[in-house]
Amino acid sequence: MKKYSLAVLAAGILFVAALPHFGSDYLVGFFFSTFIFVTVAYGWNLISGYTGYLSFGQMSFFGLGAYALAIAVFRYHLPWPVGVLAGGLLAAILAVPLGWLMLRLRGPYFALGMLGFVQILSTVSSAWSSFTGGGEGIYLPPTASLRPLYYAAAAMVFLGIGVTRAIERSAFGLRLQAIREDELAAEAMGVETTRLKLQAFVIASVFPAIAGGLYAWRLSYIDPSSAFPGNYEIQSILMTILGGAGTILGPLVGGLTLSVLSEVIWARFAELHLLLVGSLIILVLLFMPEGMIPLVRRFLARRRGRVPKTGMQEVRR
Amino acid sequence: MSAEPILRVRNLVAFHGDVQALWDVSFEASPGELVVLLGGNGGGKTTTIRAISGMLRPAGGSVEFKGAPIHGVASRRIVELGIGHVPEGRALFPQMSVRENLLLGAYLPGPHRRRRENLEKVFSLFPVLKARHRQSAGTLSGGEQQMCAIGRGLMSEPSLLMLDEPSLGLAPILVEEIFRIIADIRKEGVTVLLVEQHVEQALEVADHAFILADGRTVGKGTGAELLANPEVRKAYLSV
Amino acid sequence: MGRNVRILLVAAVALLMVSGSAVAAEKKPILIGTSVSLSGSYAASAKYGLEGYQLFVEQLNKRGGLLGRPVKLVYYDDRSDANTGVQLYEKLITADKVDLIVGPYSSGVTSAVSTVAEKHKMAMIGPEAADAKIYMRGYKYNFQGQTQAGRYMLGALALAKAHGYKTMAMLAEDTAFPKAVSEEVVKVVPEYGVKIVFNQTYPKGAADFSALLTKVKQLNPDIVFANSYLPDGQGIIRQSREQGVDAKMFAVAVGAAEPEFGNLGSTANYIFGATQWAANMKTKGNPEFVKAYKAMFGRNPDYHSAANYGAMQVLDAAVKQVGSLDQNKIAAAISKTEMDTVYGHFKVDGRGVQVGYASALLQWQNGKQVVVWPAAVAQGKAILPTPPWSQRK
Amino acid sequence: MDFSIFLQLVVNGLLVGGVYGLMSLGINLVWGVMGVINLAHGDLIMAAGFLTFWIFTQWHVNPLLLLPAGMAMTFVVGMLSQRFLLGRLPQDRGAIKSSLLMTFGISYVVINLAQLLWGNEFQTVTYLAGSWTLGGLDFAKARTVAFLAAGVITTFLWLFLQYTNQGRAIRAVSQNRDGASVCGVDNGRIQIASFALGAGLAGAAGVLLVMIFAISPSMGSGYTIRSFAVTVIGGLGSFPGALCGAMILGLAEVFTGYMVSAQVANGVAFILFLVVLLVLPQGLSGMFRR
Repeated sequence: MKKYSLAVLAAGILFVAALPHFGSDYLVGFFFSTFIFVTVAYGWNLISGYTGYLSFGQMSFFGLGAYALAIAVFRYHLPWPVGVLAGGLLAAILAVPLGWLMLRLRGPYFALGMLGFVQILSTVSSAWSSFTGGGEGIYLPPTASLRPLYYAAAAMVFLGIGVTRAIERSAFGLRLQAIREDELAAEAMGVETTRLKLQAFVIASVFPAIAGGLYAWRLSYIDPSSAFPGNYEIQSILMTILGGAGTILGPLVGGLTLSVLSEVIWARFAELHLLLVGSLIILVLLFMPEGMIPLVRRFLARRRGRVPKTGMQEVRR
Repeated sequence: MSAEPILRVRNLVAFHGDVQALWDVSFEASPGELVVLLGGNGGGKTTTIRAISGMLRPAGGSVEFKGAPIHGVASRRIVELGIGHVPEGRALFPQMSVRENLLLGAYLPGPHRRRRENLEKVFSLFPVLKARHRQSAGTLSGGEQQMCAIGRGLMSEPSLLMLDEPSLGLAPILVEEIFRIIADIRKEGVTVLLVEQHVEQALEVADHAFILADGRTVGKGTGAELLANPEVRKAYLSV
Repeated sequence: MGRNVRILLVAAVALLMVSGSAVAAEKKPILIGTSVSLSGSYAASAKYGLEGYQLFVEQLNKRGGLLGRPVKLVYYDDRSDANTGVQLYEKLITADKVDLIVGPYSSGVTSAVSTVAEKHKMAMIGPEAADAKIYMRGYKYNFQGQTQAGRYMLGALALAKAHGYKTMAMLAEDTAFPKAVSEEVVKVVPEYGVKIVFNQTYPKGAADFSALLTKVKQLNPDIVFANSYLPDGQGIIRQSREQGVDAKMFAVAVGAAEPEFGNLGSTANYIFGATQWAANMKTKGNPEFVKAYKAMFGRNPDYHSAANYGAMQVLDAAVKQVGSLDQNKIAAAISKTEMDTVYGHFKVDGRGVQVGYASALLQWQNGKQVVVWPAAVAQGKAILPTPPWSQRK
Repeated sequence: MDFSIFLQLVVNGLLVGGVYGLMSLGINLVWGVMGVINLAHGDLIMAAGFLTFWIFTQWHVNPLLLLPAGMAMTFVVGMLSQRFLLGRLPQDRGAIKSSLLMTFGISYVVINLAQLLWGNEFQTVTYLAGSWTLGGLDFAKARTVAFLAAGVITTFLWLFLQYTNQGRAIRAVSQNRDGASVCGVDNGRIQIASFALGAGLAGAAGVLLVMIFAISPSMGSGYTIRSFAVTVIGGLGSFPGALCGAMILGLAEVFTGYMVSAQVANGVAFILFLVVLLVLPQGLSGMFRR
């Protein structure tokens, strides 16, 4: 089993590394966009999939990362990787007080509180025009080559898988899942919920921030509506639940599936894009609320004639 | 038992999610009787009552009311048939006035038509509720809340009233009051199914009682018989 | 059991989505690629632009195509989203291997995809990007095919000067194009003897302008400029009436040129609007263009149709001049092209900024748009001052 | 600030606040009864607005007469959504999450259908132009009429919930589901009715909104959040609280727009709502209840 997954990992790395050498720029661009979504999805998976706090506000970090990159490059003439990392760092720093405030809210209050925060950041970026360029935005020099961006995004995906895997197997991860299952009970059992939630929140903020920086550099133009794209939020959430929220590979599997579907939808059913995405959300929630990964896992277990392992996510139905 | 039983529960089985709560519960009540369900925590008393009132779907066994099967029937229909239920913890509507709480007891069309007379009846049974009918139920004292819950149960004109721990958390003097009220309700000809922690008082007034343990009926008898049974005294009366 | 059926159902929907994707590759024709905002906030205007492209391609093929080959327009929906536009141009150039490209709709999307064109060294005329800043970044393959934003309100300013109006309040949507219009107005007003007493922006999508207009009313300016699109332009004029803002002259940068502005009914009268093109303007080949457009699409073209058609005319001329699909030569040819299109006189400067196309001014009079400036194309005279709202029906 | 300007801003703020109040009632009701935030609320507002626009431009019907049509359309959408989609979700600990996502999916479908039916443009019904002047203050005609209509609908809703058997049952389910069950109230049916009623109220708000502002298919989420903000500011389940919250939001938007900038005014709903959420989790009504 272990050898098998190592082989898959090696093949994955090889494919990702080799792609720019045999694939067209378009294909590289497609995978770059997919990886950006998947990176955001990994952040969401940590706070919402594992910890159970449904966030509609990961785009606030995404936008922060995008603006950090744009301002670092445009105003301070820093190299773009510095701008991207600065965005990640800023997000982590902002996430501490923000999480401290927000994580006291539960259920829909937290979800919509985070959504409101995105709007506030978007308002700030449009009102503070002397620094952010306001609604007019910031024009950046064009990206010479997509490859470094592509590799950076791919690295974020691997980092997402690695971090998620490390967390799931740690005591930290178990406690997060305990919070998800029943926060009061976890607290009663002596789990320091406030600190743990905050840690998860901070880690989860770095992923969208870095994705936002890479995205802004690729776009070479940033304004409030492109820095805080609401549909990216939904795409990444849908990817995670499609693949399986609270699983290691869920965001990746869901992300690849949905990206391929979307690509086809754009090309062939332009006018029906939202309808199809919306219907897909509804169908997934009704018929496979756990996502693809647990389904596949159960299917494999059944074929081997084993009773499925009763993990956390299988109980939660 | 003399008459045909009004309620007959046979080999009832029920689950809470994946956890089996009832394995084999059987008992019956004749018209006009006061029947008590006894048993420790987790014995399945509340689950049994919820299964009868349609809030929980039984997985097996049967429930008959006035000779007709009612297991798996929706709770709305159960209330229509004449089974009232005063749930554990009272389940009042805290932000509504006492009067509104009572009127909701007469929600179904039949009782709704006679809601004024029924309201008068309940007010005569519980004068304190009449005095406080404008007050919101959440601001009542514990005893008053229990009276309000019982009053609401009576508003649906039940022929069988199930009371789940009506004296829970009440001062001894109020417990007396509750038992006096239960006696009054019986006088009206209503069959009463009672789940009670105050075993001694309950057995004193009970016609029949059944003992539940781990989701099974493990004993039965008249109130007096059980009161005299040394094992029962040891297990439930701590004497 | 039930679960398997459900999985099958989901899978079936997925397959349905995929099944349409088989794309037949055709080798022969010259492919011209573009992205169009078929959905999203720009969809309505962008559709007119697309039809302008389509009409030209149709006519070109009837004339025997380009360089002796038929021409085919390849386009995808960018959903009014800049990032999607970038991906689609990447796809057009590298996957579909189009031979030529033309610009998308809006300054925002054009700005983003201009970098793709530049990277792949593909000449691109952007007929729907009025923001000249896009072309001031030292690009060599991008050319502005739309009147630059700075010129939109010159006609209104000329009229204001002629009537001796002194004070102005200006509102603008906080996005690239309207702000560019405002900046230019601020720069040139001294020449017209006008002082700006109020100059504020509002965010994209704003609907309630009553607070801003209360402030404007207090300042009692002679002129109100709304550097706005259709919905916000309508909102500002309508709410000016509701709040009793009695300026002597109201002008809207874009919105008043749209026929739908007339939905305001009598409130639309006396309002001025910048317009880049009108069906009855005496530009070269305009009547034939309007006639052919109506025949093909069953509706009147708007200025987006004409601008995109004009871009195709320039591209066609450049390719014919070069005699091949060599992008370097085509870019060089476009930069030197000076020609009369249906949209007006096309000419770009060394950076690619449009310096030929100019703006005209219309006024709503009795529910109709009347071009009132410049004199060369005017259909009627401007009526000024605007009567106070309280005296109007 | 001039006093007459101050009064004018108050009038403007309150007139908008009336429509916000109507918008928020639907969110408040559905949330109270089911614990679900209907993220498609704003899109239903939008859809009813478009229906009104469409009928108005086709047949020049007085938009106020279209209130029943707008409400009926969204009522049916709401009923079907609850009956066949939301009502089928598993009722477990993840229920809040899946219902939020489900309403989001519905929202996308509604937006896309509106785009297909009515196009992508911004549209508005120009029904009443100009304003009435009273004591030196301008009362924009369309806004005043919308405000009054919102007031009438709100009053009817309040009477229904307060004094009818069904209205009481809805409130009962929102306060204690077990309690409602033992009274013979069918929780499932009440949930369908409440969701449909909430959607119907969104429809009413949409008919009134399109009379005063331009709307487009993609603008619904802004109104969902505004409605939610009003509900949070006023306090969940509190009728006077909701109306109070709506007026506060209307006034805050107008005054920030006047004194700061339109950009900040556009974000003031979120700022207010976050501040209230963090400082006064029960909303204004919670402050008075203590």
